[in-house]
Amino acid sequence: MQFLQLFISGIAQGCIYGLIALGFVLIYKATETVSFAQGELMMLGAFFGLAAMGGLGFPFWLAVLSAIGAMALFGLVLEKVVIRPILGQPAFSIVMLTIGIGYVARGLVTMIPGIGTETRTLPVPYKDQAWNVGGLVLNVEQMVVIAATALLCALLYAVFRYSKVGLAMQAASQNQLAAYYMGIPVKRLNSLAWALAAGVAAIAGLLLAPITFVHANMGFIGLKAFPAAVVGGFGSLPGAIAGGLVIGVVESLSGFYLPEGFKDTAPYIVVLVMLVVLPNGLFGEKLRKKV
Amino acid sequence: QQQGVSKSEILIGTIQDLSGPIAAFGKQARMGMQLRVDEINEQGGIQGRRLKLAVEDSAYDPKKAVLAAQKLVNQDKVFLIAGHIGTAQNMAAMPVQFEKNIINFMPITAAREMYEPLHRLKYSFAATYYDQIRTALPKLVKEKNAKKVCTLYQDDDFGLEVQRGAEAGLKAVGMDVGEKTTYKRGATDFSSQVAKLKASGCEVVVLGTIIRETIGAIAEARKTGYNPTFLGSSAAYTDLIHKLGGKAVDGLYATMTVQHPYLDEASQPIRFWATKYKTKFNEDPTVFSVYGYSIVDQFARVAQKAGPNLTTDSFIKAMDGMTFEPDIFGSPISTYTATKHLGNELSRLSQIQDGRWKVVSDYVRP
Amino acid sequence: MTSNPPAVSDLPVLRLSNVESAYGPIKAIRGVSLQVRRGEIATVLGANGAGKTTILKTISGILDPRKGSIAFKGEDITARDPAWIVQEGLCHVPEGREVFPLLSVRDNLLMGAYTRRDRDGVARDLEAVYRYFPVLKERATQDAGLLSGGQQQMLAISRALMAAPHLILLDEPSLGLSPKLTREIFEIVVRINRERGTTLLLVEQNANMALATADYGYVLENGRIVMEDTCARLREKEDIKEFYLGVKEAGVRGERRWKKKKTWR
Amino acid sequence: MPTQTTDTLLSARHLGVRFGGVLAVNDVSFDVRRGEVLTLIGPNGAGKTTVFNLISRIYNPTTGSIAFEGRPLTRQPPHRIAALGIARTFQNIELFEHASVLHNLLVGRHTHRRTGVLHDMLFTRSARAAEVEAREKVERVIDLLDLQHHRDATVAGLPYGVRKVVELARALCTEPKLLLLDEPSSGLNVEETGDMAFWIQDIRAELGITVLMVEHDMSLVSRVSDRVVAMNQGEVVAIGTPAQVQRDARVVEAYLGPSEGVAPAPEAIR
Amino acid sequence: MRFVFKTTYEQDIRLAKHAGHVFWYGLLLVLLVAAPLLLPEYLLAQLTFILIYGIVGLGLMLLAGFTGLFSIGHAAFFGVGAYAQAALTGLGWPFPLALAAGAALSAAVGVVVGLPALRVKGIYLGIATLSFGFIVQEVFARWESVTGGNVGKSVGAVRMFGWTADTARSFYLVCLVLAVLATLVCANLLRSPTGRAFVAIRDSEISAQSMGIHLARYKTLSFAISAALAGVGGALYAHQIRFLSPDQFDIVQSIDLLLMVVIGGLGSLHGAFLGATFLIGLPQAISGVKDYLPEAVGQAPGLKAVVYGGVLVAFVLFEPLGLYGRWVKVRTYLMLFPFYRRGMFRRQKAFQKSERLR
Ligand SMILES: Nc1ncnc2c1ncn2[C@@H]1O[C@H](COP(=O)(O)OP(=O)(O)OP(=O)(O)O)[C@@H](O)[C@H]1O
Ligand SMILES: Nc1ncnc2c1ncn2[C@@H]1O[C@H](COP(=O)(O)OP(=O)(O)OP(=O)(O)O)[C@@H](O)[C@H]1O
Ligand SMILES: [Mg+2]
Ligand SMILES: [Mg+2]
Repeated sequence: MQFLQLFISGIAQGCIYGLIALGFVLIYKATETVSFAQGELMMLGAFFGLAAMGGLGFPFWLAVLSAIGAMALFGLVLEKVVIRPILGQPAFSIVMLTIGIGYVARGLVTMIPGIGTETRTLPVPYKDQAWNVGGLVLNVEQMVVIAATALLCALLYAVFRYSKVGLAMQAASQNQLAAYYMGIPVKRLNSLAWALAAGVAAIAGLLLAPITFVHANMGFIGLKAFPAAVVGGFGSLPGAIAGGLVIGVVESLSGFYLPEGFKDTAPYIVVLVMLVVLPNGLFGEKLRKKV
Repeated sequence: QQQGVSKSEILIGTIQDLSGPIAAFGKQARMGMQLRVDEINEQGGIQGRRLKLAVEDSAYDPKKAVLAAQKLVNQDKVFLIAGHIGTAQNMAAMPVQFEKNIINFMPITAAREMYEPLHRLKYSFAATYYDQIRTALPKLVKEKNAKKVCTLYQDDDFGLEVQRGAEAGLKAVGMDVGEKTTYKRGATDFSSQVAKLKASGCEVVVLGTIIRETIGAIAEARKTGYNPTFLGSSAAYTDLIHKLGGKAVDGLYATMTVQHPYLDEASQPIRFWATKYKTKFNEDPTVFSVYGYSIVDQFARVAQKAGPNLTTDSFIKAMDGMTFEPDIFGSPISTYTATKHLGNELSRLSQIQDGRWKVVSDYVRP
Repeated sequence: MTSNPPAVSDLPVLRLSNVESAYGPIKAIRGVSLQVRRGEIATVLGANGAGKTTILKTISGILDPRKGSIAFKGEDITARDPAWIVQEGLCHVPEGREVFPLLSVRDNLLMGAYTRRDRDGVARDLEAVYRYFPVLKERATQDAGLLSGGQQQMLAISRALMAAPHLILLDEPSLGLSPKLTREIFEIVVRINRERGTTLLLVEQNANMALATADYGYVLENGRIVMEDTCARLREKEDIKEFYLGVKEAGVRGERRWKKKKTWR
Repeated sequence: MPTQTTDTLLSARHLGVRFGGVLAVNDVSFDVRRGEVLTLIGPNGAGKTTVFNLISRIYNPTTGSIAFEGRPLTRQPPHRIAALGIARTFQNIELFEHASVLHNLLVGRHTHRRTGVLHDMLFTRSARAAEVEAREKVERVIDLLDLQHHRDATVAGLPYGVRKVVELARALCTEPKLLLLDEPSSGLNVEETGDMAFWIQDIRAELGITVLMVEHDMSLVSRVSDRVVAMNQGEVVAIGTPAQVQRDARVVEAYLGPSEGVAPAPEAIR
Repeated sequence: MRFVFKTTYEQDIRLAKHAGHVFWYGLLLVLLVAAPLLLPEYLLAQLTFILIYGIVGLGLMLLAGFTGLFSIGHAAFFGVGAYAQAALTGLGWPFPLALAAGAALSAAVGVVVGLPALRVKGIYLGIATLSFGFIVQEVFARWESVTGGNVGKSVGAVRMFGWTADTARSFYLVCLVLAVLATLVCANLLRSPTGRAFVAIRDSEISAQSMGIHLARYKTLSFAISAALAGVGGALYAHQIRFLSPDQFDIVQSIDLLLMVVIGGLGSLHGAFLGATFLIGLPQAISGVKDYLPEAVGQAPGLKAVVYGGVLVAFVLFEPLGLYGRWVKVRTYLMLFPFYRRGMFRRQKAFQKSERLR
């Protein structure tokens, strides 16, 4: 029973990691860069949701939709203003850029008087509810995260696997030059990818808000989602979820059964072990250059 | 020639976290200090000298704290540094100050290193987390008739102080800490910690937690149907706890040294003060505003007493032998002597009742 | 093959006037003017580093020219977005293959048809391409990055065919292909030109083949066009014979060889 | 043509490698004799490059073995191959893009380094001497291949043809016994191909380096090679002199195509 | 442009390529040696930090800029050096001995961290080093007998053979000597086969290997040298800051270090020191001007993060080659002066290519 309850908690927490990791993988698949700003986008999404509910008095669902919309728009603008100009530079430049964007986003939010340094809650309708199923406590907030994560993952998977646009995104990330030669609108797709990523981040932010609260530093949880994405295999969407679950469960179990200190390092130990045993993660493709 | 003191001005420095993880507190402390500085200047200053506050940002990073201290001490040439926030930050900055005979006045951290070992340039005002828990816990254990006490604390110097306080307090009544659990700063998931506490059947849980973690841990416990008595330190004594935590955190105890200045507080002077603060900064005051305010206030009183020839030595002379009577925020009497550089080691217990902090005990005498 | 030229209209599909391109401080082409008429196969000959690839890159918008202008079907396309230029009907088979290494061969081909909307047409062209290069059909599901060099070259050419463009720029299509396939490639080039009326601009080291296939030729040296004429006439010129077709007297060669030896000692 | 010795430098026996469903190389056996130029020909995808990759230990053979100077290669780690005396070029050019030509060639001297890291850090007298010597050797290769003009240029900006030569130069800098050239003339025009032919002959004659190459330009093949191995679909279909192989029906069928199989262009035969 | 007529190979090998180099670097060194006499104490302390971070930057530059391996866990090595120094000098070891031991220990840890680098690349390596950083930080917090755990640990002044560098000036000189030595070591490495092997690995692993470069050995070596330099920097840091706690060596520190070399200019040794100047100088510059800004901006929390991030974004957008790249352009402009042509440094369209296959 104890074990089961811990396991379920782990799954739920893992879905949170998986949800954030989805954002990483999405950007990676579409642009082959790693966005260190994903956590901050999530934070902004949560603040948008807060503004919509608190400031504009929208009902919950409308607030969610408008926050996602606003963030997608924000992603578009962000891409246009700072990422577009260096499109085509080595991926590492863009990684650095996202770190910079993260700093600026966090700093700017902190600068808003009366809001920036505060911690707030998002009044979701399902707050603080729990189901009791045969002695197990299922947290509604977490169940919503699980459902949303599964849905989102399936959706994104379909886009990348079957749609022409999804394929073209991957093509552009693998060889931008060739993509241009084929008439693939690389820039537009890039905008689309960032808009999508910002939208996904907004969803993550809104779903996480009841659990982590809304504050300028809430994006730091993204650091735990990196191991999740790596364990799953960085380019794989189902891998992101699987990796998240592994990390979540390991964390939960090691917190209970292992000595103090292991709970926080367990995910990182798992990553290191994983990289030694399966360097490409659970679902990552084995890549080899042919010469 | 004493640095930082001119004919017309006294320059004091402070180092706050203005862009790091506890920027919220740093900002409030700064505003509290500024409020008192402005008041003093309006009233004609200290011995005819205006007071000026130089603020540096440490971003809660010891390296930046050192650089900030170096700037304040060697470049801006402040008279002393007051209300510096953070334990590690203070530890890193103090050597820089002491080299130049600059006092570290009332840092905003309740660690024992702020006055121990005794140093002529170190002064601290607040009962340490260690003392708070050490004195409050036995009382609560007796009241609740608890058999088993556990701890959940943040895995850093702050959390450790709480944990050690709990150990010492329990030892005094012949008990041991039942289960020790920790988490890392910024953690959001407490399921395994709470599971552990629940499994061991603790009736009182001492929380070495700050804000979000306090709420997160209590909420997790309530959801899993585990309802022990929770006791936090003054770090958890902020209005954010009940604002964010809602119903779940009702019943939480916390030790505290100064009272939270609610805008609709029953006590008239506090209400007046809080309104003044809100008018000036357009933000609600918190205990950190009060800390900042009191620190500058106490500085001014000592400087006044030190007389027109203000130097580090004359300030220390005035300070060693100073007694501060209780102020409007209900702090206890605190005294300083040449061998006692901690104002007092007393704290009170508060409890969240109906979504707001209520003082539930007088100062607990150890 | 060239005995029966198709209906070449005098209207240029592509016209470069005085184009100058540079990589940083290095000027690669200086004032190149050329035109390709509708329905013809044009070719650019030149030594290594003469700037042939640079001309093609400038046309397809990969490189922005410093000076001059480029017009495609009467429209100015100078320094436009490369993707837009392709959508206008200009497709470029780049030097060095440039396949999408982690997509399957089939997906690579479909990406070639990205700009097209007619599903049936795409399916038909896919079959046609598979007929030209059966090995691509065999390997349809394999990652393109794992194909052999020559197979990747086939894929790169096929991908351009999938776009069904008005004008194809071919940069060294025979690179790394077996002699048999090299000839087949040129046959395909001619067929596409004759059957679909596609215009082609061809850059090729195998000058023999290029001059036999193309209608009109330009000779590029150090970034400048030094000669242009119909291919039939170019083939007769002494210089062309010596430097591009390899018909030369032994004496010149022998001398160089001796010089080489001396430097080595 | 210099006289050939018959002693075997490298021998491949029953080599086979499989990638998933693709049998890229299947039961391939051949010998490379010391001092000869041996050419692998075959249609695209025949497995020629894969044979090179097997020799340079980038792939592990599924079956069979390779011996170099009588020693089995299959147990050597990939980075030892160069030290044993085998250098190669790549079909798709693998240079150090962000370094100068000189720098690229100096890396080619790596197997001849005599100083350890500590000497390098302190740049001791011996490190300095080794460095001067390395540069002398490299300059000689630069002279041989006429690269003076590009000596300090960054590789990234060089035209395709020059890069091919730089790759050859880098391989020569390792002072190999066996040189593997993957399509040395692809991307070169007739004149440059001619130069390449002379270089290959020089390398063999003057430097005594054995050459194993893959090549599609039959005029070059006939001009420089002593023997030719023809492959198709991973298998060896013919071994012999260039003229013999070019007359082989299967080679004509699969590789040369009907019209050219009869005789190579006259000037290619010397 | 300056043309140097070369007559011997020696000229290619020398560190200073021409008389101008000798003059300018000589002048710089003279100024640095004279700095304790010229600068006020506060600026000297900053300069000391710059030298310390410069040493760490050199190491990271070697790893990231020249070998192409990105480490997001460098604070771990930095911390190992710092704690080793604290522990060993605490036991009474003389400074040079403790320093050497600390550097060796860091290098050993570097070798361990380098192990995953043999199998993984790119983002995977980044996450592996990041994970390692977290684990090492946890060790700092848990190994209380040596590190003092979360309570922290105090560090004394530099002491060796009866001499104590307990003033800011004397300690600055210690740092200067070590920084110069570290720079020379790195410059030497880069002009020798080892350095070339690093660059080869960065550009093409497969062909580096076929040139006889033992990938595993050189990657590990790069990690070890880089970690050792970080360890030396950490040791000096320990003396400079005099109080160590685990949270000084967290992910933020690691990212700061990485940003430092990027802003300085990846692939140049100058960049390490330019980046360090930037990292230390910027916060000071901000706090210098913030008092002149309107209250709502100047006193707002978060200002520093915004400026810091903004500058980083601006660098990536406008000067991807970092401070050193900018300096090269300025220098070229001056040297070419009236003949400088516009567009000479114009950024070309560039096209990203998958780095998964390398
Ligand atoms: N990326 C680059 N950076 C700098 N210079 C370049 C770059 N690409 C090409 N060049 C230079 O531009 C000139 C022309 O190159 P280009 O590739 O167009 O020649 P090419 O005629 O296609 O040669 P090849 O037959 O070898 O393909 C060459 O001198 C080359 O050095
Ligand atoms: N790593 C690999 N994974 C899967 N298939 C591979 C791999 N390497 C080679 N192949 C396959 O093996 C076959 C032989 O490839 P190889 O590169 O040896 O051909 P090649 O003879 O060099 O041809 P070309 O003349 O076109 O270069 C090809 O069909 C190729 O697709
Ligand atoms: Mg070209
Ligand atoms: Mg091949």
